[in-house]
Amino acid sequence: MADLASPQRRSALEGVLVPGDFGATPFNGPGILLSERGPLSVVQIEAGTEDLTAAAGNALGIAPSGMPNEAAGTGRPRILGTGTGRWLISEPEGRDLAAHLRASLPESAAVTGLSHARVCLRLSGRDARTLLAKGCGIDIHPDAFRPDTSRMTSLFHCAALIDCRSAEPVYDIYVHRSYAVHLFEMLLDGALEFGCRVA
Amino acid sequence: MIRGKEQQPFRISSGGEIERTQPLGFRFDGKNYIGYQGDTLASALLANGVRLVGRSFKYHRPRGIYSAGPEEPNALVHLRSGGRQEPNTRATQIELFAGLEAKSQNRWPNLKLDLMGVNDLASRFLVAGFYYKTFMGLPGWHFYEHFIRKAAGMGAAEHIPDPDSYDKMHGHADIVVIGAGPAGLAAALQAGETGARVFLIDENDRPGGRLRAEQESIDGRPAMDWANETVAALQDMENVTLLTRTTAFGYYDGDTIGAVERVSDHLLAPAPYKVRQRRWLIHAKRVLLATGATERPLVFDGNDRPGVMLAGAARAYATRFAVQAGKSAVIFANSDDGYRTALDLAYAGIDVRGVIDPRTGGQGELKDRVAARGIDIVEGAAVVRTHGYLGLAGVDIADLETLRSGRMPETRFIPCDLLATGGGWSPNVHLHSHQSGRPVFDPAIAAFVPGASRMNDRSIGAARGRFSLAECLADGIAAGRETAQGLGFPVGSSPATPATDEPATGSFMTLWQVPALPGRKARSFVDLQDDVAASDVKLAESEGYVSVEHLKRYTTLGMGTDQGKTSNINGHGILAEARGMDIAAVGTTTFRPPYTPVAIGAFAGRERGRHAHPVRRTPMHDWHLANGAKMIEAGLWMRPQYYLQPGETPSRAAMDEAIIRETLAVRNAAGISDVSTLGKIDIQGADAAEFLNRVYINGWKTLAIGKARYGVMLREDGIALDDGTTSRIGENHYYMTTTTAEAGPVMQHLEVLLQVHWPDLDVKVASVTDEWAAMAIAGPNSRAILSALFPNTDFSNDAFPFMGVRETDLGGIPARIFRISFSGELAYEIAVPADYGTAAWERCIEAGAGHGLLPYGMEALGILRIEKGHVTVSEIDGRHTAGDLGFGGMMSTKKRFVGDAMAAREGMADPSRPALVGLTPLDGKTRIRAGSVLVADPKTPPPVPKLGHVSSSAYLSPNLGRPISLGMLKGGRERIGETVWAVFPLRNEAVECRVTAPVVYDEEGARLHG
Amino acid sequence: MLYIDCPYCGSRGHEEFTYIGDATKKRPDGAETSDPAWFDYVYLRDNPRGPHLELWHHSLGCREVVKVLRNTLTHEILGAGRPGDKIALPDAETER
Amino acid sequence: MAEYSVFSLVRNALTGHKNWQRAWRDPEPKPSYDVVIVGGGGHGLATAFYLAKVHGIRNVAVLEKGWLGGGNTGRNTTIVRSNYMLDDNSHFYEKSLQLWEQLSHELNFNVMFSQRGVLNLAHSDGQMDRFARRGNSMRLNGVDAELLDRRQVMKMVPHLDFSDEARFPIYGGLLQPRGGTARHDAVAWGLARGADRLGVDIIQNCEVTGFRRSGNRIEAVETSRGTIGCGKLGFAVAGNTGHLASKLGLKLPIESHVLQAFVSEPLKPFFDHVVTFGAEHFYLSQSDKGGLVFGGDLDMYNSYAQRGNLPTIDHVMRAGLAMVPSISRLRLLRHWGGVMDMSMDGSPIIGKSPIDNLYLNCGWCYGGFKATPGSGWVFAHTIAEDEPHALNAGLRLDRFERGHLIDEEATGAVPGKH
Ligand SMILES: Cc1cc2nc3c(=O)[nH]c(=O)nc-3n(C[C@H](O)[C@H](O)[C@H](O)COP(=O)(O)OP(=O)(O)OC[C@H]3O[C@@H](n4cnc5c(N)ncnc54)[C@H](O)[C@@H]3O)c2cc1C
Ligand SMILES: NC(=O)c1ccc[n+]([C@@H]2O[C@H](COP(=O)([O-])OP(=O)(O)OC[C@H]3O[C@@H](n4cnc5c(N)ncnc54)[C@H](O)[C@@H]3O)[C@@H](O)[C@H]2O)c1
Ligand SMILES: Cc1cc2nc3c(=O)[nH]c(=O)nc-3n(C[C@H](O)[C@H](O)[C@H](O)COP(=O)(O)O)c2cc1C
Ligand SMILES: [Zn+2]
Repeated sequence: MADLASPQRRSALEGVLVPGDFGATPFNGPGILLSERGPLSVVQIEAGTEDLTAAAGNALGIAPSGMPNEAAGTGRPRILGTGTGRWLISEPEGRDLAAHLRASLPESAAVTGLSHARVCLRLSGRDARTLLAKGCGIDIHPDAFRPDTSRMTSLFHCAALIDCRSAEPVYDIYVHRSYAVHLFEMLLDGALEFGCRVA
Repeated sequence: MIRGKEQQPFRISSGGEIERTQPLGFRFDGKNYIGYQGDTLASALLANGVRLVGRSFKYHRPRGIYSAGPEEPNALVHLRSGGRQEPNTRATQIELFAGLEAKSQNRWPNLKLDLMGVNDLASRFLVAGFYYKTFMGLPGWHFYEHFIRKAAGMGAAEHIPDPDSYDKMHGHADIVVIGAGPAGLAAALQAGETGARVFLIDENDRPGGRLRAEQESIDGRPAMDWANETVAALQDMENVTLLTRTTAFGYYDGDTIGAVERVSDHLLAPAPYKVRQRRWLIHAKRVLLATGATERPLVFDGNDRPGVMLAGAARAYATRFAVQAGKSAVIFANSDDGYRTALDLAYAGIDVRGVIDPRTGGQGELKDRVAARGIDIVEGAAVVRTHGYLGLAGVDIADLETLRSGRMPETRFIPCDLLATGGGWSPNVHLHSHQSGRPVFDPAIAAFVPGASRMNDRSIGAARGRFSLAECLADGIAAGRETAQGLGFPVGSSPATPATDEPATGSFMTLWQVPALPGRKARSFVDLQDDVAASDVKLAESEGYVSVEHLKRYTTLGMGTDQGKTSNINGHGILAEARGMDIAAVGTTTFRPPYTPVAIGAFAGRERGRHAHPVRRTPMHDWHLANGAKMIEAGLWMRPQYYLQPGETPSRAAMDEAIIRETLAVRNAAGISDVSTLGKIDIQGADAAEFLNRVYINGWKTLAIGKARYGVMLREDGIALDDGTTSRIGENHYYMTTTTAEAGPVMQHLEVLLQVHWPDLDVKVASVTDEWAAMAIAGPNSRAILSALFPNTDFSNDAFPFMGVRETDLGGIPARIFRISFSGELAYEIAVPADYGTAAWERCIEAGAGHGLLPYGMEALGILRIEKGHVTVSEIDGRHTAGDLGFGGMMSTKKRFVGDAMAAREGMADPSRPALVGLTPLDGKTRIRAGSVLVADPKTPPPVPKLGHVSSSAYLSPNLGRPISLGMLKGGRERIGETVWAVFPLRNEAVECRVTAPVVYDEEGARLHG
Repeated sequence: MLYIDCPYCGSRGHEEFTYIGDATKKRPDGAETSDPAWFDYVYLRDNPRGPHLELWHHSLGCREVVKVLRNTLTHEILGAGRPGDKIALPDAETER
Repeated sequence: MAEYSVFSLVRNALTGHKNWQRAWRDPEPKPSYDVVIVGGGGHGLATAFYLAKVHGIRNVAVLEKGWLGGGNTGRNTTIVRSNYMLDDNSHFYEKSLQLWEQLSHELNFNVMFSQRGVLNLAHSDGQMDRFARRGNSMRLNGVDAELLDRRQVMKMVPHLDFSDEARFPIYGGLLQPRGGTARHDAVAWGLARGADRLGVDIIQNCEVTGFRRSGNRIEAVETSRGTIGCGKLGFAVAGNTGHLASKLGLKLPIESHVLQAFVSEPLKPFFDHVVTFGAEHFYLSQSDKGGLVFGGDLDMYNSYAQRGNLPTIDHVMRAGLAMVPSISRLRLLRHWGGVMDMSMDGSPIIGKSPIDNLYLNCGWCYGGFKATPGSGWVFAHTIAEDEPHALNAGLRLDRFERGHLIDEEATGAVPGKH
């Protein structure tokens, strides 16, 4: 039997996300940069009735925001509000995040590992907003969708969590794994007119 | 060498917005012409002296270019060819490009000699609604229809794929201004200056609106200078989005504007990676409708000949396009527009032979200017007849008063090739009306103007009947400021309205129709496209079709591609006269989107072809493809149907062989299948067991940690919703599986129950369908394979019994093992985090190599589960109760569960309801098709009483060596051992079958528990 | 597009939601299975022409159920909240 | 009144079309009628027609709040078929189809009933099985049905997407050759003229606004044109049933939803049959005028507004392109909506009500146009005889309470899904 020592995670986009420049070639370089972030640890925590904020803050070293749609943290970890009393925590794979949280949070909190359930695409470039506007009905104007806020919404008819990382703009898009290829293809197709660098 | 000028005999030598330095070659009906950049197809054809451009819908009458905008009823052409052919395209809105190709339509063999023109001779028979009164007898309408359909329709479409692509875009705005004429430009500038997010939308290639077509001035300079400066200022504002070549086609709920941007329609073909059109969906806080007004024609005998044209269009051709719409013109208008037109046309070098003004007195300043130029003015008169066939040759005019009195007036013939007519302007209230806004009649302009707003819209300028330039500018300025201010944007002091130098205009005279000359069968057209004449309106009225809506539907008034932009109001005016009513009481028909027709492709955007819907892939998708799987849709998912082995070529026989091979492998050795598509729900919380107890029909309070249980759920109406296993992972932690099809609905069902009905329960649910890759390893050798894969786990029956659950790891990969079985074999389901799915799967394959392990697809799975009488969506089909499906015994009587009350209704608990049974052919070999109906006697003539149906079928159970099926049979459980007929009259088949228990393989379940 | 003010996500187009239906229906938990209240709950509707209290599931957003007051004749959205929130239902019907 | 025929057409043409009579009278309402039917759509008019014609009850009024046929009769996609699986529906709709086959003749008004075939496409084996079951059930009920395989579908309608790009490949289809379309407005007008000729008063612009009750009876209806007494009262108001019933305190298993319809610019013959897509809600046919007429799914929320919304429009267009890719450059000319009386099992309700002399005809969902003559036929019978005809015995109101649902779509008490 083969060596079972360190199994490699296989991205949902393997063979589909191929680095390179695609589409138009504007003189000032591609308007869209698209890449996959990973491997990530992603965990959902959900409170019952009581407030988890403090406990989660202790466990993660950053206080999650109690405000809807707000994000906190630099990415190691990043905490995204996804519903009333519910957060999604993501960080580059390393420690067993779910176990850590399970151990640190009160028992009433539900901790669900979603590291493999989500694919995270990073979208940036000067035409990133326009590309999002093609497939997404929320207002992505920089005044309306600010850095360190996130949105759960529909992107090209896929449920997606869009995290605005910076005003440049840079977005992290979390999508359900089984839809990742479709979403990637739609984004790439929509990006061709701007020139798209896939990395 | 291009000698543009000589080839364009109607082109004026200077002026206009055209680029004379950019001649463009194009073809119309096979002939080559030259036009200029800035032309429309219509203006270029006129410049070349082409007047006949189409044939009408019903009578195939020769028709010419009638307007210069979206209201065009006549000049519809086939644009482009092959996959890009677009029938019914308005020549007035086609921007000319080099290489443009267009053909006239609705004629045979050609435009000049259209044999269908005989319809015109028969016109007295082909009046409104003639078809309702005949064609009733044999051989039936479908026969006659064949000919009617051929004659009807306008353009022809090809069944060739469209090579272009489309896009969609969302926009969000504080203020959307629709129309970039003077009112819209002024409004956008004011609003933009406050910092509000503004969209300014115009259907034309550039802003300006009517200013482009008129000889107006603003602040002492040509009005277009003001427009261009305003546009430049707007372009400098980051908060303003200017969309030209963009039609706002509809006003929808939530102040959402649907618009289509024609990105590449002015080009021969889209540039690489560019779309043809982009569909916008713009959410606005406020909408300013500066959509202008549409001129309407006058209705008189012969008003449809090529050469008769709207006065405003004739001005537009002269001013914007530097084209003479004719060499010698007569003008007929009921307002001062007639004089304005005379001046503009004369200025353009056209020989204006007379202005026919039905009014007597009441004219303004413009008349004097016309008189001063020596142009003949005839007051109190009307055009009563036109001459010419393929083009206008002249008009007869007569005294209106005499005509109205019914006496025969004296007529005067004036030769001309252009008759410019203006019957007043109708505000474009379309968008205002889309959300049930009701326009109201304004007698001063004899037109409907916007009524009370239903949405956050405000109409400005000509769109609300303010027709002077000064009013339009003032309206725009006020609206732009006030609207922005209303939204909380700071406004400065009010700017002065730019100065205009418009002459005072005279009064307007309502004239719906010029009476026919006594004794003449007048052909006075109201709707030029659909050939609805004034006489048709009167006929409809006399037959009782007196509502405007009946009039429309009986005569087809306003139902063409122009939606009656030029015709509705005249038709309604004539109806009002016929009914002796006020037109205000007659009302209008309903304005519906789209404002102008929109390509269907634009609504789909990129969601077409294989992207029409998302495809969901399991983690092992690529492995399946690389290993011979034939994939098949299962909802949005793709799943392996069966696997061909290396060297096998796809064929029916190879497929059958593969299915048998896979089925036998599971029964005799082992098989592995990808079950990742099953819905998976993580359930946590102190009340999780109570929750499961409420949603499943069976009890859940006693399930031990490390154990799974099969459960069935009902809908609230008592019908079975779904089945699956749920495992207890921890004290307050469960893992539920659902069927592939019901994963979404079940998840939502649970969420709604928890959030709405049982918020007091401490339960959290999360979908983990995507988190886990799942594979079933089934067959007598599965234990050996599992033991090899998980050397540290004891797979003995005692240690790991049926329905046992273990959390462990597969060489570093976290794994959950469930001893559950759909195939009825000794079987295990392994779930691993999805990114490890392929790795785990490959390890299984490797571990199974010595044990005869084969991957199996949906087909084999189907056979295996039918052998075991296991139900799927074919049985849990939304019509059956748990009792029907054989789960009656599972329904707990000790607790309440969703659906219990409704399942207790008389009709749902009736013992004679259909019940799940097995069916096997008496002869042991004839296949029983799924979809067969069960009857007592196949020879009964219809209507035949039905006993049930065959829900699932395997043409061959390789394990039993015969076909097997499942079915739902009335009173089925009492009929086991009896025979019934499975009939399939669609294929003339009838199979006598024996009713059996649903399980026909390993009835005792020895293999499962082995 | 109907814009529904999701208490968590904010204003969103209705295409992100799944319509659940009448929010005035109270599940007769505890009632006997033979109680006609069940039939009423599952099958009967006021179906008003005018203001209507209804539930929408934010399926492509936060997955929370939102209670919405909407006029069925004009499609105007008059209020939104959580399922447990009290949103007064005006009883006057809006006639055309 | 003069018969319509090719001869009358010629005669009138030669006399300048001056002598046509009104298609139906415009009477003032009488103080009372034996039977008052509320709703001047196809169902109300057909009921009045058959009451007069078959049952000899002629002192009948049809009250219409707007213009005849302005409800769903005037805004539907005109598909007529009887391809139902469940017996209660199957027999009823087949009777209706048989009445359609003679309707133009019976009314002396060409309703342009065009039996061009209705084809339902299947996109999976499971769907083929379900269609087979439906087709077999139809055959057993004496209704025409044919099961086509992929090749036969390709031959019949070559312009569907048979390419490898197709997201939903076509496996085959179920064809009802006798199905087709009819000219919707003509149905209302023809029935109105037919009923009028038998003495029925058709009263437009007469909205029923309330009721006068005495005990468990309704004595009169209050209308925008005064109070009108009624011996018996029938509702045939489709999408407005819930609204009207609420004035009587009646709660029904009905929700009103909006359904949209669409028409393209007119084209020369392009599509010769009625075809429905099987992967999503979408169906297409071409009107005799040349417009491609298509429809899709409900907008999915309760609505009394006769207009729909953009997401559904996108959805329908996308499905249309998936089915017939070559419509991409053709243009949508107009779209509108109608208000559907969605019942809780997707099947109609025709029969008696809890009120003694009130009869209900509702729950047509988006399939009641095809029912028009059949609905009138059995409703007239029910009203005249005070008991249901055998054909609507199963379509009674109490089936929900008793648990005898007739759920063709098998989606349960979620009206939006039917
Ligand atoms: C977009 C769309 C597509 C459809 N497609 C099809 C199809 O392809 N095939 C098919 O078979 N069916 C189809 N249908 C359904 C079909 O149109 C209807 O079921 C059928 O026309 C109903 O007829 P009706 O006479 O019962 O109702 P309607 O024609 O709606 O008539 C009811 C009448 O009652 C009047 N009314 C209401 N309230 C009052 C009152 N208080 N007083 C007086 N009058 C009142 C209304 O004004 C209306 O005229 C479709 C419907 C729509 C909207
Ligand atoms: N002589 C007269 O009696 C008379 C009558 C009417 C108008 N006018 C003149 O016309 C001008 C009217 O100014 P205005 O600004 O009100 O209107 P406008 O006609 O100048 O501008 C309206 C603009 O809106 C565009 N438009 C209309 N509907 C649209 C849609 N759905 N989507 C996108 N674009 C759309 C039109 O193409 C046009 O460019 C004034 O100069 C006025 O004097 C004169
Ligand atoms: C089968 C059918 C075909 C139609 N064809 C056309 C058409 O060719 N042109 C048109 O303008 N409208 C057409 N309509 C739509 C009507 O104009 C109208 O929108 C519809 O009957 C609803 O009425 P409303 O819009 O007045 O509410 C058609 C409607 C139906 C039902
Ligand atoms: Zn939300």
